[in-house]
Amino acid sequence: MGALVQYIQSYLSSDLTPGAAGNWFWATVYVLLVFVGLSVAVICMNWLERKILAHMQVRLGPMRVGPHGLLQPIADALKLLLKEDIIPAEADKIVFWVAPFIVVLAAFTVFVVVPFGPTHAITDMNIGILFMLGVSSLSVLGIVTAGWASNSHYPLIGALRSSAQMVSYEVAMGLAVVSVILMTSLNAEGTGTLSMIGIVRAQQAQGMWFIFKFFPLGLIAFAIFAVAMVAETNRAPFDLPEAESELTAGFHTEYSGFRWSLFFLAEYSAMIAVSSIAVTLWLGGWLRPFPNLLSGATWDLVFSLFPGLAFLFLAGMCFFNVARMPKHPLFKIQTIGLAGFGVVLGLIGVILFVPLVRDRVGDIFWFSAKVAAFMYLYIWYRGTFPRYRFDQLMKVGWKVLLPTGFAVLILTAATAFFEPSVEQWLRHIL
Amino acid sequence: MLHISTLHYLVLGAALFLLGVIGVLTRRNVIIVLMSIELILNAVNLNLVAFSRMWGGLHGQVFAIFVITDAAAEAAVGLGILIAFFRNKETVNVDEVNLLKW
Amino acid sequence: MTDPKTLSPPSLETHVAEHDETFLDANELVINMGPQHPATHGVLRVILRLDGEKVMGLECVIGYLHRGVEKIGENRTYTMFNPYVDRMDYVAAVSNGLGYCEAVEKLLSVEAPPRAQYVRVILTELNRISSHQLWLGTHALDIGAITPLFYTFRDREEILKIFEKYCGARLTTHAFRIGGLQYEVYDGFERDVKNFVSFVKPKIDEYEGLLTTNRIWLERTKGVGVISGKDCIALGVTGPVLRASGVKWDIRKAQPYANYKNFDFEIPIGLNGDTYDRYLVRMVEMRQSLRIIEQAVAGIPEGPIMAKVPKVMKPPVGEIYHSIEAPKGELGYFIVSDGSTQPYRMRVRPPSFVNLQALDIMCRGQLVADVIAVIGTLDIVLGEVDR
Amino acid sequence: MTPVATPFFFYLLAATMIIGGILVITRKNAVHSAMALITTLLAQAGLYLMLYAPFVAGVQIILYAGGIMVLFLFVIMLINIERTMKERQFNKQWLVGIAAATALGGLFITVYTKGKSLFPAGGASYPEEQNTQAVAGLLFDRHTGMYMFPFEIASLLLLVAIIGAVVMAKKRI
Repeated sequence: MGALVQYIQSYLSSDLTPGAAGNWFWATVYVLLVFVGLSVAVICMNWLERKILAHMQVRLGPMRVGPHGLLQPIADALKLLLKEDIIPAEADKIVFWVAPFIVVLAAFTVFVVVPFGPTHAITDMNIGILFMLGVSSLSVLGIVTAGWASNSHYPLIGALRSSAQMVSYEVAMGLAVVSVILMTSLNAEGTGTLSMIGIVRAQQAQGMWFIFKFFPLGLIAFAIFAVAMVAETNRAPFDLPEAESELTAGFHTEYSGFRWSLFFLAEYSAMIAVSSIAVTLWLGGWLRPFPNLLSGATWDLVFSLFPGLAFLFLAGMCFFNVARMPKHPLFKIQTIGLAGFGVVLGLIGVILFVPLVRDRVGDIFWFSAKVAAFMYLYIWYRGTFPRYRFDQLMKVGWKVLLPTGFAVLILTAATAFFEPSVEQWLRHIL
Repeated sequence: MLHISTLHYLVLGAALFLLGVIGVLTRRNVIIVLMSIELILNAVNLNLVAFSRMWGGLHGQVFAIFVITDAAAEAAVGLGILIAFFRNKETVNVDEVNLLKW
Repeated sequence: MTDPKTLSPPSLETHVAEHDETFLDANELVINMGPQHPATHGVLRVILRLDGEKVMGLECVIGYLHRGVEKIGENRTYTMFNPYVDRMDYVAAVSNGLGYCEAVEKLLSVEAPPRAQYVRVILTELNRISSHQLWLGTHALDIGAITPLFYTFRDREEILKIFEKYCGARLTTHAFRIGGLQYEVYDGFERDVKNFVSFVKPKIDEYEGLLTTNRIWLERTKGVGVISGKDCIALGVTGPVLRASGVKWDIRKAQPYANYKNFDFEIPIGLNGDTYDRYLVRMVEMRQSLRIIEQAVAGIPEGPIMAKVPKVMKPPVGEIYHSIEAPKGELGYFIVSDGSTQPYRMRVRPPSFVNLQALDIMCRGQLVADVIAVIGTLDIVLGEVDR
Repeated sequence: MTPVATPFFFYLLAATMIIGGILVITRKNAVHSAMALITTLLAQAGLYLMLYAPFVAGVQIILYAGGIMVLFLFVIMLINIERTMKERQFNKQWLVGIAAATALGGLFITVYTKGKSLFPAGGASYPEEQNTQAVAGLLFDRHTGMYMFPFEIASLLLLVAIIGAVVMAKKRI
């Protein structure tokens, strides 16, 4: 037992990812952790989206299943799993069956290289960002085949729209990413990196998030990516493929039950995936705010208290709502449930204050918090914007984002090339 | 324990190459012929990368990247021709492409 | 009247020419939109001829909701038919009732007393606002903005509450009687209406804040579904659609009925006749309705609410056509009386039915997504189209 | 990142590729063929990773599987394949084709059995961490970049291909 603890401790204190260490046991553990964590995140996201959207739209959202509808996602998942799996008679059975799995696999495989912390990644690849973009682009295949296999007009049009959209926005996305890769090469050796961890380390070394680098170039590149990633995940206002007022439900019109839920899962994990790319590339990944400006042991301690405080805040919200619950016997179970949930959250919060844990989860917390901000934006967009028309969407992609992306890329390269000499020259004349 | 040598990759590449050749020579559907050409190109790529590993240089990999570029160009033009052909003859069978001028 | 420079929608021939130059000569696709489709506002079936996503032409198939309202009218006495008209345009039931009651009153040569007319104006204008709110919510939903729907429904609820308090029904109100009103207004009616006016004014700003300057909304609605004033007149299109095409025609001003000449209000008109102009026109109309309501509430006279009408109505032999400005356009009733208790012929000229004719001309050359927007902007109610 | 269980993964991926390749050339339905080809390409990307060529693997995934194959699927969906599926799948000279392929296979076998010794068992290992940078060096670097010119030619080729594809596919220019 003691040896086991020692083994775990020695592993935790190493600064390699399991992939880099070649440790297949820990790699498996990480894969499982990421898989479970992602599923939980999707479930939370489902609940939050319905709740936040409801509050934006002067509704209550789910309120019946569990206190404040907390168990609603679970009920939904059960319903979807138990539903009859309908395959249309004229559909291409094999392709129809395989398509959702392609989408899910593409969405989940991406997380192999997502760095939740300097050591909290399944592996760190030399081609990290290339791998992420490549694998996430594979989901197009699943969507196209799903639409085709359904053998029906609306899904086919939805699939064609969706794939055309994803392919075109990938170009703008790639350009924005390339400008970041250029920024990583601003070091002594002059070589950049594609590795996700390397990109965050470069931001640490250069002392600023790349969103502020070469202001406003980094910001524009980020803006291009932020638009393209919404289009890439087929979310509002670019949710044409599933525009229910036009195409019923787009490529997954004919899907139901479990297979439909796979598309759902894939959509949400793809949202998390592209948000993690944005966070890693522009917002400093796992780095806490002001890692260089507010450095030192005291600030480290202060910032490491945040995760625990966040959970305690959530627990406090739960207890606040327990107090607000109607004092009717019918609400007794709900009140107890909410209180129990609060206690669980509070316990997690307390555990997060333990120094050993505190030091290890800080980076995961900051990464997740940044991703969560993007998730909120996704919901906000959906509550605010009307939907683009297809030709307008293409126009935005090819005529606005692409030229801007090229301009930003060239300007970034020029700035990176000339900045040292200009600086020298300025120093010379001043 | 078995060791995977360069020869293993070469044999695999040869097998893929043969499959591609059979596809090109025997199928009627132009799309599948084009896909078979992709198979052939991939077999070549595999060989190139295997040689690159064998010699420890990167020239093979660079060549593989060039081949992939070629493949992209070839697929784009090939599919363009295919669409033009389909529009004129309403078929995608190679053995019906027997006119030099429409 | 009509601006000659207004864009006339391209003819079919030019589209055939454009069609030849499309990228991939796919077969022309014929798609059935509806009758079970979320964006056709009920049971409208639209047969679309598509080239890719471009609409080459379309045909509306209607009648899925046909109940023979006109025939029913010929088999009921004048009083008995009154509740039926509420079931045509069920989101503007009060207007339907007003038109019918006034038509029969004209036939009987009676006039509702002033107090009744004021209350009628208030309720009708409230109904216009609620109809426009419902239109705005569903139209925005069709274009993809889901939030305005909930905002408008929240505020429409206040109007429905007033209706419910007044006559007990929320949707099919049956608020008016031939010759006036059946019920005296309840205590606090004026206060409720005034409160509503001050409540809804900032709310309309709120809707406009979400949409009017929203880039995506502008792109989706500007230049979409253009129809010229000339075409509108040729097709008999009326209401906000006509006004948005630059024709200043509002029956409330042109042929004033029910006391409208006593109120001061503007008729908004658009310039381009596109979806965005129709949106703006309706938004202004809501504000103008509020103005009318304010004036009417301030000036409700005392007095009787019912004119003297016979118990058994036997209008003299003759015919009458009376039209009013319903929220969707000109709502007319043509009644032929043979002197008996039942009309010899009853014909309703519903605005939605006539406006729906313009769908084809508005959609040609546009994309499928625009068809949705245009159906939304025409503001049709299938109950009224099919009757 | 050292590959683990190399023989196992090699045989797994190799088998996937071969089966995928066979499916590509035998399926009636072009979409099934395309799916099989995608499987083959992805397995090959795995092999590239085992050959210490991560950059080529990434390019393979992003360009081949994500780009070219989507193009293929698009075209398959745009053209009507119902009729083609009902027709004869193999052309008249299929026998000759297989004979030629067999002859080629015989040639391969001869070469590989006779020249086995030419291919060393091991392989010079190359630091994977710097693979992308090294490839970039060969392509772009001022001093070691011997492939700069071919690279530009390739970009020209792509440009020509774009124009060619558009011209081909457009009905009337």
